Parts: sequence; structure tokens; C-alpha cells
Amino acid sequence: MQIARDILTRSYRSMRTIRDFEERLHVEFATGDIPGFVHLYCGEEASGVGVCAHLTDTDTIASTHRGHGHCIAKGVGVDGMMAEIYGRRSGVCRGKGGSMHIADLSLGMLGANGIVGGGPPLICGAALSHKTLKDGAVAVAFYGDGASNEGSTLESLNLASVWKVPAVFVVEDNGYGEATGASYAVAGNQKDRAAGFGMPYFECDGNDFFSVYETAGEAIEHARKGNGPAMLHVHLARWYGHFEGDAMTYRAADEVAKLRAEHDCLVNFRRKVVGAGLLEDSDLDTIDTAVKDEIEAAVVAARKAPLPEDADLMKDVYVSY
Amino acid sequence: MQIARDILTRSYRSMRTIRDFEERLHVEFATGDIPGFVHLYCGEEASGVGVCAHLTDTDTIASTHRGHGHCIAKGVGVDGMMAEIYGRRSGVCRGKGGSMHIADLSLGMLGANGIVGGGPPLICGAALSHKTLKDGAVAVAFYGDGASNEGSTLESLNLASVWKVPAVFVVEDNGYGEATGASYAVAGNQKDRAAGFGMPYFECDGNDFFSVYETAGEAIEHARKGNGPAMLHVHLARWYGHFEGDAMTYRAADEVAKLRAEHDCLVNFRRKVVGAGLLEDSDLDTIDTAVKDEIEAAVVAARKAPLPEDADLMKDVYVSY
Amino acid sequence: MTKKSFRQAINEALRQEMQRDPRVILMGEDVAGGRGGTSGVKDAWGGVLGVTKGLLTEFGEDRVLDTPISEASYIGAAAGAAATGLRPVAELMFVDFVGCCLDQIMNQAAKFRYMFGGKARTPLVIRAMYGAGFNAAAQHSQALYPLFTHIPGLKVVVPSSPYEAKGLLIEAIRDDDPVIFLENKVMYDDEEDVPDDPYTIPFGEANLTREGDDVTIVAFGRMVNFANQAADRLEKDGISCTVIDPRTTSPLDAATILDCVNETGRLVIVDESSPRCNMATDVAALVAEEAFDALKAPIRRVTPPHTPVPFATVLEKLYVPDVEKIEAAVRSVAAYRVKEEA
Amino acid sequence: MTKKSFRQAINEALRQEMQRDPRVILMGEDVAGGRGGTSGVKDAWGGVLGVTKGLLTEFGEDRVLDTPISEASYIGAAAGAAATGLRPVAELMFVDFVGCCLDQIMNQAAKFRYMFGGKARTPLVIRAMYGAGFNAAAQHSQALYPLFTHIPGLKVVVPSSPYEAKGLLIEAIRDDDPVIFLENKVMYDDEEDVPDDPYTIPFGEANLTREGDDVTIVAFGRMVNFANQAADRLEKDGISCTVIDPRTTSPLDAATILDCVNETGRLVIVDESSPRCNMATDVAALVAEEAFDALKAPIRRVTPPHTPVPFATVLEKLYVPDVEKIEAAVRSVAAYRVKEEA
Ligand SMILES: Cc1ncc(C[n+]2csc(CCOP(=O)(O)OP(=O)(O)O)c2C)c(N)n1
Ligand SMILES: Cc1ncc(C[n+]2csc(CCOP(=O)(O)OP(=O)(O)O)c2C)c(N)n1
Ligand SMILES: [Mg+2]
Ligand SMILES: [Mg+2]
Repeated sequence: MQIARDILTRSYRSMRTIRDFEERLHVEFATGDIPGFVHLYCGEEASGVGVCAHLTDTDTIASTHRGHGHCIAKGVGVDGMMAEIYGRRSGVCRGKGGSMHIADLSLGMLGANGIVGGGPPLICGAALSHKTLKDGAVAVAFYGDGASNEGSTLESLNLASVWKVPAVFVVEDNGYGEATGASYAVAGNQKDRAAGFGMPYFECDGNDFFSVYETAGEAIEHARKGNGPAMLHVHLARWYGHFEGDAMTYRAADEVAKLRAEHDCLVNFRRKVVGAGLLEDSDLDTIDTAVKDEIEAAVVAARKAPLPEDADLMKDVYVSY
Repeated sequence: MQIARDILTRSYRSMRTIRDFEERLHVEFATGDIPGFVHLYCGEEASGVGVCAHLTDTDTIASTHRGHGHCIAKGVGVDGMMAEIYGRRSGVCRGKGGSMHIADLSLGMLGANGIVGGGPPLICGAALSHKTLKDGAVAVAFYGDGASNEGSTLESLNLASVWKVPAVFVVEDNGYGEATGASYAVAGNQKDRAAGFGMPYFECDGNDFFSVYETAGEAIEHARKGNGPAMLHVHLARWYGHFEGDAMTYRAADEVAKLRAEHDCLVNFRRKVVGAGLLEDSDLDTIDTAVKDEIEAAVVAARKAPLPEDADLMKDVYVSY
Repeated sequence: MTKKSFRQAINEALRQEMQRDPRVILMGEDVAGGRGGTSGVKDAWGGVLGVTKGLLTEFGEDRVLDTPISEASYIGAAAGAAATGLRPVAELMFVDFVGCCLDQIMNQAAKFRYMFGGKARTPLVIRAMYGAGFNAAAQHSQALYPLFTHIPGLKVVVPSSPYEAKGLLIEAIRDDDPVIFLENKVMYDDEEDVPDDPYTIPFGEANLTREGDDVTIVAFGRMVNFANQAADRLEKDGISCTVIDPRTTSPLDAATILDCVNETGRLVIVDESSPRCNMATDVAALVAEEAFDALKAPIRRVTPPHTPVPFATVLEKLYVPDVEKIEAAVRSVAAYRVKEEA
Repeated sequence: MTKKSFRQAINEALRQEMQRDPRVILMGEDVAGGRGGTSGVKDAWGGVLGVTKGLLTEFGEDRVLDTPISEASYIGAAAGAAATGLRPVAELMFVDFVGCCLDQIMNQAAKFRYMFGGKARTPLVIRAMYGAGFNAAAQHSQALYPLFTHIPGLKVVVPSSPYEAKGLLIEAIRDDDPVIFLENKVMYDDEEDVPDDPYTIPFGEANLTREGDDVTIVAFGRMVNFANQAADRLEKDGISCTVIDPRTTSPLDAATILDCVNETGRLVIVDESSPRCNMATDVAALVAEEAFDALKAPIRRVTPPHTPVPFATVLEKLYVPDVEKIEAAVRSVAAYRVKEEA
């Protein structure tokens, strides 16, 4: 493992932040104080973080309805995110977007997206911007196994190849689209789809940060070097329901318990880096504590933050009208 | 070649009818008397006919903007078609559809289609009808290389596989979508796409009726037997521009002349069947003459046929309203 | 006659029609749920908000079809199946997703019959949820019935209560044209008495939920309830309202609307959809053309502003028309006197 | 100042803006044409009707991008590129194809800024052909601007002449919001004097193509010309008309329309789009609410009927509003006397 220490600590912190953010949201959602739909990324942290570890603010990502993890991995602050999810004026979208629409274009985060398959076309365009503006950046579309069946996603694979733009298509395959298994809904397979649209296919274990980090590095390098797009297929699992409130009757009773016990990317990470002598347990403990405080503070602040003002309703529909 | 004589004569007649219909339209269009857009199928006859030779009126097909050939191959009469193209009340759609919308549901012809990629979803549904109603029929979507990049087409491949319906997806690959070559617009390839969506791939030479007939037979049998959908990739070429009026500056000067000289499916057919002693030249000549008269009569009748009446404008928007 | 929720009324309509006619099938994303899942539980969801629950169990996987997430293909498939012998009821989940499949609705299903010279029948129903009030934000809260109403060849139903929903959905399923059936997601738990037996409510026949002399209110879907509440309050101040629920925006019962406006001379239209080119403008234009002489006051429209739907509760509340806004609009037209009279 | 066709005016606007700003790029199906062809000829088409001809030659393949036939992906790509530093002009060819990419327009581009709390700019132009009169039948002849007008976050331009087209398109390209720019395909060969230098025409400012005392006519796109022709004829019979070309349906210059109706008291609206929830209803509702006192006659709308566009010439001619129908509508409102006055 040839990974710089600061990447390791940053990535762990990022994964831990996502985990705590999501676990806390799960608790807070149950209080009834969080409005709207909330889709948790818990369990999938290594994917977003392993990919984004290769990106800077110049690079662009587009996310999904399950977007909190990608946002945090791309550097969006948890204070602004939490406030947004609570519908506060201090939210990163001023309370007008909510969980499904968190975005920060200054960080290259082109938005969570309430529309399945909404992101891949946008990423073709962001990649085109990077190519045209010659800024050396890449654009990454995260999308789920379910989204891999949307026409907009499939068209985008072809378009990115035809244009030979620096795009990476990251299929986060958690085996479900809502309550339907990928084994039912995804005919064929992602590998042949990549070939069918003329791009290389990479595959990795999404429970293992190092597997993601390494493979994503290759896929992103391929794109960044001007060789056109690549597909990265990440195998992972979500630990909660499709959205908060989902009783998950379609999953085996012990499925999530097993995942938590055996495939926790944070536990995996700790075992590996401590085992290899790259970081100490205490380094990670320090991060854990810091993150815990950060999330607590974010929730407290969000709950206290002022609500949007009436005049906000009519603001920002247009730049000018 | 194990093909019954009546299939041979019927198929030859069908191909000849398409050829003459289209060559005549080319001439008539130039007079300015034919309104709207006209896309000629000339040169591609063996595909529609080779596929439809395996179908009965119970089976369903969906066609494209280049639909005349499929209509004729599925049994739609040239009188009604010609009148339709001339915008007459005796047209198969009463003059309200025109070239791009010829349909006859009583013959299982679900319509030409002005929307690229419009047909494949419909065929998923027709195939579902056949499966649900257990009528033993199959549904066939014809579409072009250009249409193979539309999201609706790609989604349909997946949906048909997931539902395991008796659908056949026939990619008529003439190498162009309008003025753009498939070598530019189609990344990857159809074969991997078929695999990517979980269905078997068949391939044939669209200039050769027998190649199409045989391969289409296998693909259709696969579907008809309840094994789910199949893809049939037909390599062929169009002899005229994308639509009438296209100067085809994007094609090499001698491209079409060569096709006409060396890859004429009618000439190929004649050579093979006569060579193999299956039919006599005179059999085919008789058909040629009969078709010539039929097309002439269709044009004469269409030109004389009455126009739609004012009241037709408001008719048939709804069954009831 | 039993108390049933909006959800139950729809479920019952589907069930009874599926019992009656084997050609009626359902399809959509997770209309059953559980396919490919590890628990083996079938019918795990029965729709994202439980509306189709139980139908898989009763009718089996051949008639309740879960689909991949690919609206263009399965809505198109529903159209294709409708044109070839089935009577599909396809669920689009949120109507906002029409952006992924509009072609199959607008250019295929809606136009078959006309383009084909009358030779097609497309008995297709597309069910979808609409409306704000769920904090579901800009991409999951739109109303969009004006889009469908604009398109010739479609029929559009916006039921206002459980009773209405059942009768109109059965009618939709038996209808031979493509029908868009829109369910306000905030109303699923609303209850009222609904007959147990199947019944139909014809399209294009408005329902007068109350009759009055002073002001006509035309309201759609959930807004009918708000209009009635406003009318209750206004009654106390001596302003008596007719409230019209057109039930279907296409066909629209123009005659009833015109009759009522000819009586009251004053009109308020309440429409939850975005304000430009919507049903409020549609009805206003109808009346300004065909009942002009009867009009004694400007035609007032109560609609959301021309903005996407905001997420935060405070903003969303401001966004959706409510009883207060309707009341204020009615008062203003009731108090209006044309200059000549003044 | 030279005579230029509608086609040339649009081409020139594109060329001049591409010269001015390297971030302006074009994309669409066959906007150049010839890629992957066997002749090696580039710019083989320059758009299906030749509107973008020559731009590839001048600006190269990095700025004039042909796309596969996949509207959702490339219209979405245009939105994504716009949000990340470019100023794309995407061509949808026929506006009817919006059914294949509405989501990327309606739920993505149009809503970014609002959903993201004002933190996005999406300087995107989508050009598309609209309108009947080409025998292009039901799937290639729609107008559809009401759909776009209905959607908050979009601006919608419907130019009525070559001069208007050039100035409005340059404005659209320089605008920081998503703009739908609709070109009536029947008008490409229309000619008039158009300045050679770049100029802009602001959005939301209507153009009065003529002023009169008796009747206000509001017309859109190609219908402006028909309205002017009708006004010419009516003038001879002593009926003088104001003709308003709003230029943009969103934003709409409500003030000018209301001012004119306040003067004339009579209004006819001419709209080539399907009649339900269209611009004719939109303007009628505006006036019936805000200029009610001034109205001396019913508001008449001249629109096609509620049917898909038919193919045959005889039927298509009946379908599209024409000078005669406008004239008749104006005469009827001019002759109208309210009962009290009668
Ligand atoms: C176009 C569209 N169709 C359907 C939905 C409803 N929906 C939201 S998330 C989801 C499942 C997505 O599955 P997947 O892509 O695998 O992502 P995951 O939820 O597993 O992360 C569905 C069907 C939607 N939001 N947009
Ligand atoms: C959705 C849509 N996009 C674009 C078009 C315009 N168009 C008509 S035919 C065509 C080319 C189709 O190419 P292909 O599928 O290869 O069929 P071919 O014309 O070669 O038979 C295009 C782009 C259309 N009709 N519909
Ligand atoms: Mg998934
Ligand atoms: Mg082709």
C-alpha cells in the first residue's frame, strides 16, 4: 500500500464523517424533525471516499438521491449539509433543496439528484468542459445498479465514448433499487455494457477502501490522460432501507447484521492500516472523537439555525428575469 | 437451402415490391407532388423481408421513419400506402399519418415511427401482450444503427430481458444515422450490448436474403420458444440519401454505385435461386412484371384519389371524448 | 359503504377491475417489490406508498409486473401492450418522472389513433403521484397536469377524494383512450365513505360540491377540499359560493363552468400547478371568451408562484395555495364593483 | 444592413457569438454532419436544414460537436457543461423530440439555481424547430412552447422574423439562464434587412409591430406575420389594430399587453400551439384578471383545434391559424357590443 499518510487520515476522517453523519440522521429522522425523503449512504462510505481521494476541487462529480456520502467525500461541510437537511436558511442550498439536492459547484459537486439517471448526462457535459477548457480535470458520475438501467445513463456511456471526454462512470452496486434486487432488474452485466459502449471496465470491492482507492485510481488516470471514459463497478451494500422508513422486508433477516459484523469498511480500514503499521489506533481514535463532536455540533447548530424567510420563496429562480 | 417454394416467391415478390415502390417514390418525389419527408428503404429489402418471412399476422412489428419496406414485408397493401403518402383519404391512415406513420394493427404492423427509438419500448409491450395472451406470437422491433444509441432502445433491451418476453430486436445497420457514420456515433458494438443486456446476439448479411432468413429464423425461434428476447444485427446499406433531397456529400462518390452493382439483394437472390434450380428466371420475371403494374396502378390511383374532407380534421383524436 | 382512504379506494378500484377483466395488468417500479430480494418476501412494498399492496398476492407475477428503473421503456411498453390487446395500468410513481418518458406518452400513445387514421385503440392508464406538501422538493412535488392537458389524445383525471378516485379510476381503466390519472400524494390517508361495489364516474362531467349565488370557484384535485373549506368560512359572512370540481381537465366540462359563471358572474380558479399556461389560465380563457357578458369582476387565479417547489416547510407552505388565499381571492371578487356600477 | 433569411440571421448570430466568446460551443445531431462518412467531407449538412452550415469549418470539431442520436444525454451534457464553465448552444432539431430529454431540461437545467440556493448559473441555449406547415405530420410539427413556458426556471423565445431572430439569439447566448429558442421551420427562407453587426434584443420586452385603436392582437412567432397581414386588410375597413409580438413567452411583457388592452378594450390572441393550457389561455387569463375593467368584448383566441397535427395538406391548412381566421376573430370582437350598451 503506497498511500501517503495524509491521504489515509483524510480518507478515514471522511469515511468516519459520513458514517456518523448518517447514523445520526437515522436517529434524528425518527424524531420526526427532519422533513422529506432521506436516503442513507451508511455502509457505502469506502466507495465515495476511495474515488474522491483522487479528485481535487477542479474535478467534478455528480451524485444521486443517496448523496450525502459523495458530498462529504468531495469536501462539502457537514454544518451546511445538516442545516440543509433540516431546511434551514444556513443550509448549503439555503433550505431550498434538502437532502436530495445538496450541491456546491465551487467544490466541483454538481449536486445530489432526485432523478435516477439524472447525473450521467450532466457528467458528459462537465467532462466536456474540462476537455474544452483544458484544465486537466475529470468528471465522475456516481450512480446505482438501478440507475444503470435508465436510458439517460446508457446514452451517456455512449456519448462520453464518442466524444472521448474524461468521464468516469461509477456504478455503486448495492444490489437493490428500492425494494427490487439487481439480480431481477439488471439483465446481463455491467462489464459487457462497458464493452458495448467502448470503454474499459474496472471492478472493486466497495467494502474495502484500498480496493476502491487503487482501482478508482486506474480508472481516473485512464480518463485524465485523455483516453476517454471508463467504468468503475463498485460492489457494496447499504445498511439501511432504501429511504428512512423502509422496513426492508425484501432483505433476509440477518443480511444487514452480517454486513455490519463482517464488511464494515471502517473496521476493515483500521485493521489494515494498523496491521501494516501505517497509522496507530490512537490516530484513528482521535479522528473518531473529533468527528463525533463535529456531527454533534452540526446537529445542534442546524436545530437552532433560522428558517428561510418568506422572500426566499421567489429568489434565485433565475439569474435575471 | 431448405425453403419452401412459396416462401421464396412470396419473399421475392415482397422485395421486388419494396424496390419498385421506393424507386418510384424517388421519381415521384422529384415532381414535387409528394408532401413531407420521405425516407427510402431501397437497398435494404432483404432485411425486412427476410425477417417477416417468419411472421404471421398475429406477430407484431414496429418500424421506423424508414418504414415502407417493413410495411410491405408485413403485408400492408401498396395501394393504401401509396395513397397515404400522397395524403389521400383512401390512404391506410386516411391521409392523416403520411409516410412516417403508416400502420395497420390488423396485420400486426404497429406503425412506422417518426421518433428514433420510438418502436423498441412498444415492442416490449406487444411482446408482453403475446406472452400474456399466450398466442404464441413474437414481437419484432426494427431500428437503425443510429437508434441503437437512444436511451429508449437500450432500456428496452434490458426490460425485454427482465420480463423474458418474446421480442426480437433487429438492428438494421446501414452505417449512417442521417449524415453521421456509425463508426463515429456508435461506440463499442452491438454484440457486447446484447450481452450487456443479457440476450443472445445474431448477425447476418443484409444484402443476402438467405443470410437474413436463416439467422432471423434462429433469433425468432429463440424468442418464440419462450427463451426471452434476442438481438439480430443486420449489416446492410441504403441506396438513397437519408431522406429525399439529401445530396449525400458525406458518402464516397462511388459508394452507392458499387452497392448497386455488387450488393443488390434482388440480383443476389435471383442468382442463388436460379443457380440452385429452385426457381426459373421466368418465374421471377413474371413477378417483376406483375409488381411493375401494381406499382403503376397504385400511383395512378393515389394521384386520382379524393383528398381528406374538412370534417376529418377533428375525427379520431379519441375513441370517445 | 365503508370508510376508505384515498389509498384504499384506488387499490380497490384496481383490484375489482383486475378481477373483472383478465386483460387488466399493472406495471411499474416496485408496484410489488421484493423481486430479486434475499428474504423471498413477495409484494414487499406494493408501491412506494403502498397503494398497490396485495395485488401481486391476488393476481400473481404475470399481472403485476415490476419493472427496471427505465420509464421510457415500460411506459412505452404499456402503450404497446394497450395497442395489442391488454389494458395496462402503468405506475409512473412521481409524475415528475414524466421527463424520462414523455415521448412515449405524447408522441406515441396519445397520437396513435389520429396518425393511424382511427385504426388504433390504446386503453392505457398511467397513474402517478403529484403535488407539494411532502417536503419532497423541486423534483418530486410538481403537479404537471397542464402538460398532459395540453396534449391532444390524452385524457387527464385529477380526483379530489376517495369516492371520486375509485369511480374515476374504474372509468379510466374501462376507457379506450390513454388516460393520465393523477393522485395527490398528500391525500392518501384522507378518508370518506366509498361504496364497496364497483362504480364509474363519467369523464367530462364536473361535480358541484356546493352551490351558491355569489362566486363560482373552480378547483382541481386537492384544491377542491380547500375551496370547500374556504366556502364554509365565507358562508358565515354571507358570501355563498358554487364550488366546481371538474374531475377531468381533459375533457373539461366547459358547459357546467359556463352555466355557473353565468349565474354568479364571479369566478375564482384554484390550481396547484405552476401558474403559466396552467388550468387556471385555461378556465379563465374559456370564461373570458364564452361567458364574458356575465362577468361582474376580474377572474382571479389562486396558484403557486412561478418558482420550483422549495424544500423547507415554511417555504412550501407559502408555495401551495391554501384556504386563506382562496378566501381572500373570493372576497376580493365578491366585493368588486365595475366602474360603471360604482 | 443586408437582406438576410431567417436561416442566415440565426447562423450569423451563432457565428458572431462564437467569435466573441470561446466558451460558446454548439452541439447536436448533424449540426456539422459527415463524421464517420466515407467521403471525408466535413460539415456535410450543417444542421438538417442547413442552419449551422459553415460553423464547423470556422470553429473546428472542438466547438461544433456532432452527437449520437441520444437527446437525453447530449441535452443533459449541455446543461452540465453550462454549469461548469461553457456556454453551450444545443440543437434539439425538432422540438417534438423534447419527449426524449424533458427531464434534463425540466428537472435539471431549469431547477439547478433554485434547488441549489442560487449557487448555480446555467447559461444554456436549446434551439429547436417548431410548427406545422411542412406536411411533417404529428410527430414533427408541434409548437410546444406552452410546455416550456409552464416550467419555472426556463426562458422561452419565439422569434417572428430574421431581425428578431438574430437579436434574440445573441441575447439568449449571453443570458445566464437556460433559454429555449424556437424557430418556426416554415420561416427559414423568410428575408428582411438585418444589421451585419451583432446586436441584442432584451427578453420580456414586447414589440408593437403596429399600433391601432380598436383591437389588440397578441401573436407569437410566425403568427405575428399573419396578424400583421390581417391588420392590413382590416385597416381598409376602418378597423385599426395594435399587433403585439411578445418575443418571449417567459418572461412575458405583461405590462405592454395590459397597456394596449386598456387602450383598445378588445383582444384577440393568435397562438399556433395546441389550444389547451397554451399561450392564448395564458394571455387571456392575464387580461381577464388585470385589465378586466377595460374589456369591451370577449377575448377571442385563434388557435389550432385540440388534435394532433394532420399530414395531408388540406387538413394541415385547416389546422394552422391563418390570416382569414384572425381577420374573422378581430371583426367579431370589433363588432361586439356588451348587452348594457346595446
Ligand atoms: C427517474 C426516476 N425514476 C424513479 C425514481 C424513484 N427512485 C428513487 S431512488 C430509486 C432506486 C435507485 O436505485 P439505485 O440506482 O440502485 O440506487 P440506490 O438507491 O441503490 O443507491 C428509485 C426507483 C426516481 N427518483 N427517478
Ligand atoms: C428522437 C429523434 N431524434 C432525432 C430524429 C431525427 N432523425 C430522424 S431519422 C434519424 C437517423 C436515424 O438513423 P438510424 O437509426 O441509423 O436509421 P436510418 O435512417 O439509417 O435507417 C434522425 C437523427 C428523430 N426523428 N427522432
Ligand atoms: Mg442500488
Ligand atoms: Mg442507419
